Amino acid sequence: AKHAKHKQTVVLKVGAVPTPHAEILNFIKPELAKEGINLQVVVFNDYIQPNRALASGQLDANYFQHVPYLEDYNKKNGTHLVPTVSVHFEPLGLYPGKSKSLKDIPDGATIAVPNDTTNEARALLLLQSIGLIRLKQPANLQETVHDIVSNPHHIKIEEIDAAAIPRVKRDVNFAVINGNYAIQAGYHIQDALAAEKANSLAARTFANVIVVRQGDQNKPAIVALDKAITSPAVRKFIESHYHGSVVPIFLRYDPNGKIVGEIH
Amino acid sequence: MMFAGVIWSEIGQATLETLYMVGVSTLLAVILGLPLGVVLYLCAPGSLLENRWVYQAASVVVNIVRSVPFIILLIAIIPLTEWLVGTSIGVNAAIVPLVVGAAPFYARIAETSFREVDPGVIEAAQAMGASVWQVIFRVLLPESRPGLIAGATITAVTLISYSAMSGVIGGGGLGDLAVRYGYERFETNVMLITTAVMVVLVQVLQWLGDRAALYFARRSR
Amino acid sequence: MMFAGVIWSEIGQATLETLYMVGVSTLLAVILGLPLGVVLYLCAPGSLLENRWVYQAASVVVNIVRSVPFIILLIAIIPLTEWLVGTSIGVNAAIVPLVVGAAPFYARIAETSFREVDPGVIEAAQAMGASVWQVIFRVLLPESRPGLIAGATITAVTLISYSAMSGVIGGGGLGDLAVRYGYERFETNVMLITTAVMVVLVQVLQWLGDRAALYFARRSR
Amino acid sequence: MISLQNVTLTYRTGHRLIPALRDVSLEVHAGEVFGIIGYSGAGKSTLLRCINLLERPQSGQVWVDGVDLLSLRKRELQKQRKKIGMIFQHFHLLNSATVRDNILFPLRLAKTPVAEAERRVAELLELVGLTGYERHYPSQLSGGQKQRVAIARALANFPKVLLCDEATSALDPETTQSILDLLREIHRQFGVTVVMVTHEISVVQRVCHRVAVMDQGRMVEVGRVVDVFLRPQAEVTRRLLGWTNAEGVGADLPEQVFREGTLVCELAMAGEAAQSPLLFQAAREAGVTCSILRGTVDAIQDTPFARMVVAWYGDAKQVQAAVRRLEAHGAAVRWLNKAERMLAADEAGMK
Amino acid sequence: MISLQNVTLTYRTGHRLIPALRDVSLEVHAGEVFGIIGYSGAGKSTLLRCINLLERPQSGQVWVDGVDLLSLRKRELQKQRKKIGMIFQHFHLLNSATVRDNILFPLRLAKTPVAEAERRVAELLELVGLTGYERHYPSQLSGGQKQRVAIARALANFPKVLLCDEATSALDPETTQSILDLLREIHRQFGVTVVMVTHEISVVQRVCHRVAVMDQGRMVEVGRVVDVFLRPQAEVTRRLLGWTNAEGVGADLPEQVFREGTLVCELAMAGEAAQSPLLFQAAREAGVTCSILRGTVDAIQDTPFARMVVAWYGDAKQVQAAVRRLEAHGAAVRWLNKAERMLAADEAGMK
Ligand SMILES: Nc1ncnc2c1ncn2[C@@H]1O[C@H](COP(=O)(O)OP(=O)(O)OP(=O)(O)O)[C@@H](O)[C@H]1O
Ligand SMILES: Nc1ncnc2c1ncn2[C@@H]1O[C@H](COP(=O)(O)OP(=O)(O)OP(=O)(O)O)[C@@H](O)[C@H]1O
Ligand SMILES: [Mg+2]
Ligand SMILES: [Mg+2]
Repeated sequence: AKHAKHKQTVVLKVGAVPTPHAEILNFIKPELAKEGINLQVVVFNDYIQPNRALASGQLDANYFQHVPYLEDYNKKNGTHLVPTVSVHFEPLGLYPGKSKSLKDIPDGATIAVPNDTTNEARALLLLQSIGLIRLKQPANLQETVHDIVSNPHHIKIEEIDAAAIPRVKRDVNFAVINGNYAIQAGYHIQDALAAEKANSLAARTFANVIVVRQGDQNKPAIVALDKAITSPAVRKFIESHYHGSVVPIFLRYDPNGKIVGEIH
Repeated sequence: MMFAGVIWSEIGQATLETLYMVGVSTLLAVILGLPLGVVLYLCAPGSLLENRWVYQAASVVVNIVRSVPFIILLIAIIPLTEWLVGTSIGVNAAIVPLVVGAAPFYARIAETSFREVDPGVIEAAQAMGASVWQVIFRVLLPESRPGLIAGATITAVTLISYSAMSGVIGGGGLGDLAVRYGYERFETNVMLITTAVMVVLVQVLQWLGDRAALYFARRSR
Repeated sequence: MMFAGVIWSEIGQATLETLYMVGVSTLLAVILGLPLGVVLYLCAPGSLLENRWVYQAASVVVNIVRSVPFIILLIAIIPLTEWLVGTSIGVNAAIVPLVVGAAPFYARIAETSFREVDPGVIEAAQAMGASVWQVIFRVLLPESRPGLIAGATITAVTLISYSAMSGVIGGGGLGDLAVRYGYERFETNVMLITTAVMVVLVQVLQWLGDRAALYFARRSR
Repeated sequence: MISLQNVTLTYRTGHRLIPALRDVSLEVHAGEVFGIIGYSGAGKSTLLRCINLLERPQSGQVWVDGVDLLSLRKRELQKQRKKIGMIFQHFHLLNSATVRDNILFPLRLAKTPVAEAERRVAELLELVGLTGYERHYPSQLSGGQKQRVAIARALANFPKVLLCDEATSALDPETTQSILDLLREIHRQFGVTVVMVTHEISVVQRVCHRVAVMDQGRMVEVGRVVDVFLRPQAEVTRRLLGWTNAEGVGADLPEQVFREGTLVCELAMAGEAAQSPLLFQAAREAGVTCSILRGTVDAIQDTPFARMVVAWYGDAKQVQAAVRRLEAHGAAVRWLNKAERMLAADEAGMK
Repeated sequence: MISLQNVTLTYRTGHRLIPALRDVSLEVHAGEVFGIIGYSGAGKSTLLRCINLLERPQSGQVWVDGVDLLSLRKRELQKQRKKIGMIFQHFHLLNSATVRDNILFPLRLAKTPVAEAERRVAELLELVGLTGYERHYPSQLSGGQKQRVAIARALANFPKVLLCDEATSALDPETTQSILDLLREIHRQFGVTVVMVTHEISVVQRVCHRVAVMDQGRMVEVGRVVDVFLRPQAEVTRRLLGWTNAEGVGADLPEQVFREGTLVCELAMAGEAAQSPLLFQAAREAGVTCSILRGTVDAIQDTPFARMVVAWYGDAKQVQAAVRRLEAHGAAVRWLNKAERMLAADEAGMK
């Protein structure tokens, strides 16, 4: 009753995976609190549940995925989740393992790639971009090892859990590692033999977005969230904190998932 | 070390969550698994209520649940979870798949314990005109108590490590913390601390279970 | 359905991988777990070789391994895995953590079975001058055979569902296939097929285990 | 009360068939104490277990208290079984329950009111001499104490039929006696029908009205105890009862008794003849002397009963006369060793 | 051979202390067959289990074959135990092993060559009458068959010491006899020392040289069987042996015997006196008649031994004379009921 004169506090539940998403959300918590929004970060360890929970109304928004993944999810589950803004992009990198350089790649070399759908496809696209293999449908984000049409070095692809790759790196010739796992394992994007470029098409395609239920885009709390998470302070936080393994990229989307502009 | 303060409180929180999850789900797993174990024992070929069909049915259900990877089970029973606890995320939602996964496991352990009960004693009860229910409650359960308690301990310990996977649906708990910090963030010290707490929990649990089993075994030998 | 052909061959491959992984790791888990179970039984308070320290040490080791979430165990013992099988990825590498995880589990189950052996029979062997080794090999193991077999079945079934997690380090197998296609790619039919195959595997395993346990139990009752 | 008709039961042990009961028929009257004796492995326990259908015979009929047990449905069988107490050869106590709870078990099954059940337990413990052992577990009891708990448990519900399988085998003579007194007392008070398997001949003598002898799954002899013990028909019965077999060996008798050409016979007498000094009177009158090598004078129920091995010293013909006199008084006589042939030769010589 | 000195053992059952052995000392000579009798719960099994240290006494010493067992280290104790065979009250067979494998067990422990072990098993099966049951499991045997397997197992290794706990309790008289013969045979051939706990008095009579009587954890009487049975010192012994207690009740005797004022006594005689018709001669010479109400004539080892309850008819003084004559021949006499007082009154009247 004492605080009755204050603006009513609104609870905003946002689902996220731990790194860097939850950390970035926690960073803007004080900012939103000033606007009377109590941001609750629900941490998931998984890429399916945050969407389920959002679609069923147990979350107000989530932040863990990129648009191609979201579209795939919507299509397969008949849901209507839409992106609002993008926040960051985590470039995949190709790191040396047993072999130190791409020049003397041995015949039948093993390369570890993440074993989840999109990361695997991205990894394969990265390998294609440096000319190691050729894929059936280069733009398809569901490519698997079965879609390799040309493999001159007889490369053996090992599908490993993304977080485990840094740990098994020394048992393979090369390893494709997600940005967040690379930095946590103590590698720098600068050590990578190849990486997705920060201003590339990949970056725009795989930027991680805030997702809400269709129709919620203009709710005041969501608008405030979007604004806070694309602020210059966040850009600085990301750049200083993640040393290039996480790159800020602030884009605005329409309900169809089309990019409608950049936020400065 | 900078966020050590945060982590300690998180560990406290996670410990409570684990205790809650494991406690409740062990209890429920035992409550559901015990009757299932009794059915498996009684309907097995050559047993009291020999019944091919019931035994096969129970056995198949138990085997289906037990053979499905836990993460798939977690997803597959989400409708059930939502119907039971009203949500598919959080600690309470995590309990449902833990129970569903552990109950058949406990049922098998209970079945094994029942098989060790001296058939002569069961026969003596039958000779006194005990009904099947009376045989169950007055002979089978009391006589296999040490085994059932040891089995519950095994189940609880298994659940502690299983509960790590409940992070998938935001269940939290120590295991989740260990996976998130230790596995995904490479924060070895957090992993060590959480694991240590889990080991202590397991140790205490095992100690209690051993004491209880021994208590009953001593008397009955 | 377009790539049905691919998938079927993949399922065949995965089935073989699962059989191999589970077969080898059950065997090794039993081979390692049995002596550990014997130690737990013999050194327990009030038992043949009562020894507080050995018992506590064995118990703590078992509890540590059992309380650590499997995925963390998988990572934590990578150095061991590399030392043993020369690599940390693939089917063979997956067997190591499966064994390390399952052996203590089996040890507890074996311990429980040993406790059910009639102490009178052990006493009779002692009265005949049997050494501790002879008591173990000639009394304890044969007398608890039905329980040990049932326990091995429980362990193998648990390993089938555990082996799903071996996908983390490229272990492959049915569980991994189910998780990757079924869970992550929403290919429900693939998930159903792989799960069905797993259920059939478990069913066959359980049937064999039951038969063996019953065979020995019948004789010894 | 109990009627078994043409009961057959064969165990299968994988590599062998074991006919434990072959076409056994048996009538036990209401209020009777019925003994079953026979060699180890003869099928006694199996027969007893058929009476309450713990073992279902492969053919034949089982009637108890006018009910055809084999035709009953499970629930009805349970009801019938509540009237049948059983003492098992291996006790089969609940290991996880105290002495008190073991005895309470059948009372709880019968839903006896708590206060009454407690009273009954105290009473039974008193009867079997285990007051003070209420809170012991079976593992903390001696062999005989376990058996007494089993006896108390079987008696708890005032059964109409009591099946005893070697119920006193682990007990010392005095405790056995007190248990038998107890059985007789119960029998008198409640008219319970008792079937007891035992290998202690003296137990049969003391409490049984009739006795059956089993051999290799068959019932070879049934009759009143006095009759069977006085004039056993089957060779098995004779061997089970006696100190002597047909050759007089195994009788533990000093060998010189036979070597010297002494006449040795086995005598069995019932009633007055057993106690009175008939034997010595007969000997005196015939002018011979005799010596009791082995023997017992006891009672079958309340009838005095004597069995002895007697060596005679004197002229063969006079010995014959003395023995005839005994036979006239109802004694059963069996010559041992070569005595029969010697006597026959003697008679032949006379002709 | 076996020497127990001041052995004390108390069980603790949580709420109670049970002194199973109180300061028990015992000497068993080499080659002796030694019996232990006593009431159920007296501590007989516990005592036996102390001899091979299955139960370690809380104080006292245990010597077997010149070795102080309590001082031995584990391995040495195991070696000593191989020389000690034991037959348990509850058999304790390996449930998972066949009859054959159960008997092979001690032979394997002793590393007996296979061929010899097989021969020995066949021999033992023959001895206990279980040929053909090699491949049966214990669950497929009758009670007596199990006991016989346990006996065969204990004998397999030609033990120097054999401990038997109610080794024949589940056996019919003939099988018991054949087992006892077997024991005696083994005893003669190999000079084995046997300690047997039993509640069958006749078993003690037939095979034991000496006997000890236990009561409530104490050893109340030890001596040669003839001596103890002829002149029992302790009240417990008398009750264990007899058909009669001090009052003559529980003797199962017809009550009118006492009411009529008949003089009744218990007589025990050993040696020639037991078999010869001494009793009747004495009666005849004193001019009274007598009747044997209960009695046995048997042998302790090879010494004839008789115990009987006799009723006398005739003048009290003449009865006294007859009895004195018997006493002169070594008979132990105990007057029952009021007979003693009556006789005393009679004598007082005479003075
Ligand atoms: N479960 C079983 N399986 C196979 N054979 C059995 C089984 N139970 C008993 N038998 C056999 O049946 C026969 C009769 O057994 P039963 O127990 O009736 O004998 P018993 O007369 O009670 O002997 P005892 O006096 O030794 O107890 C025996 O030869 C025994 O080996
Ligand atoms: N493990 C135990 N714990 C507690 N008390 C025990 C234990 N074993 C035996 N006793 C008690 O010790 C006493 C002696 O037991 P023991 O077995 O030596 O008797 P026993 O003379 O062999 O009797 P029985 O003739 O009935 O076999 C009994 O009163 C019994 O209750
Ligand atoms: Mg029997
Ligand atoms: Mg005893």
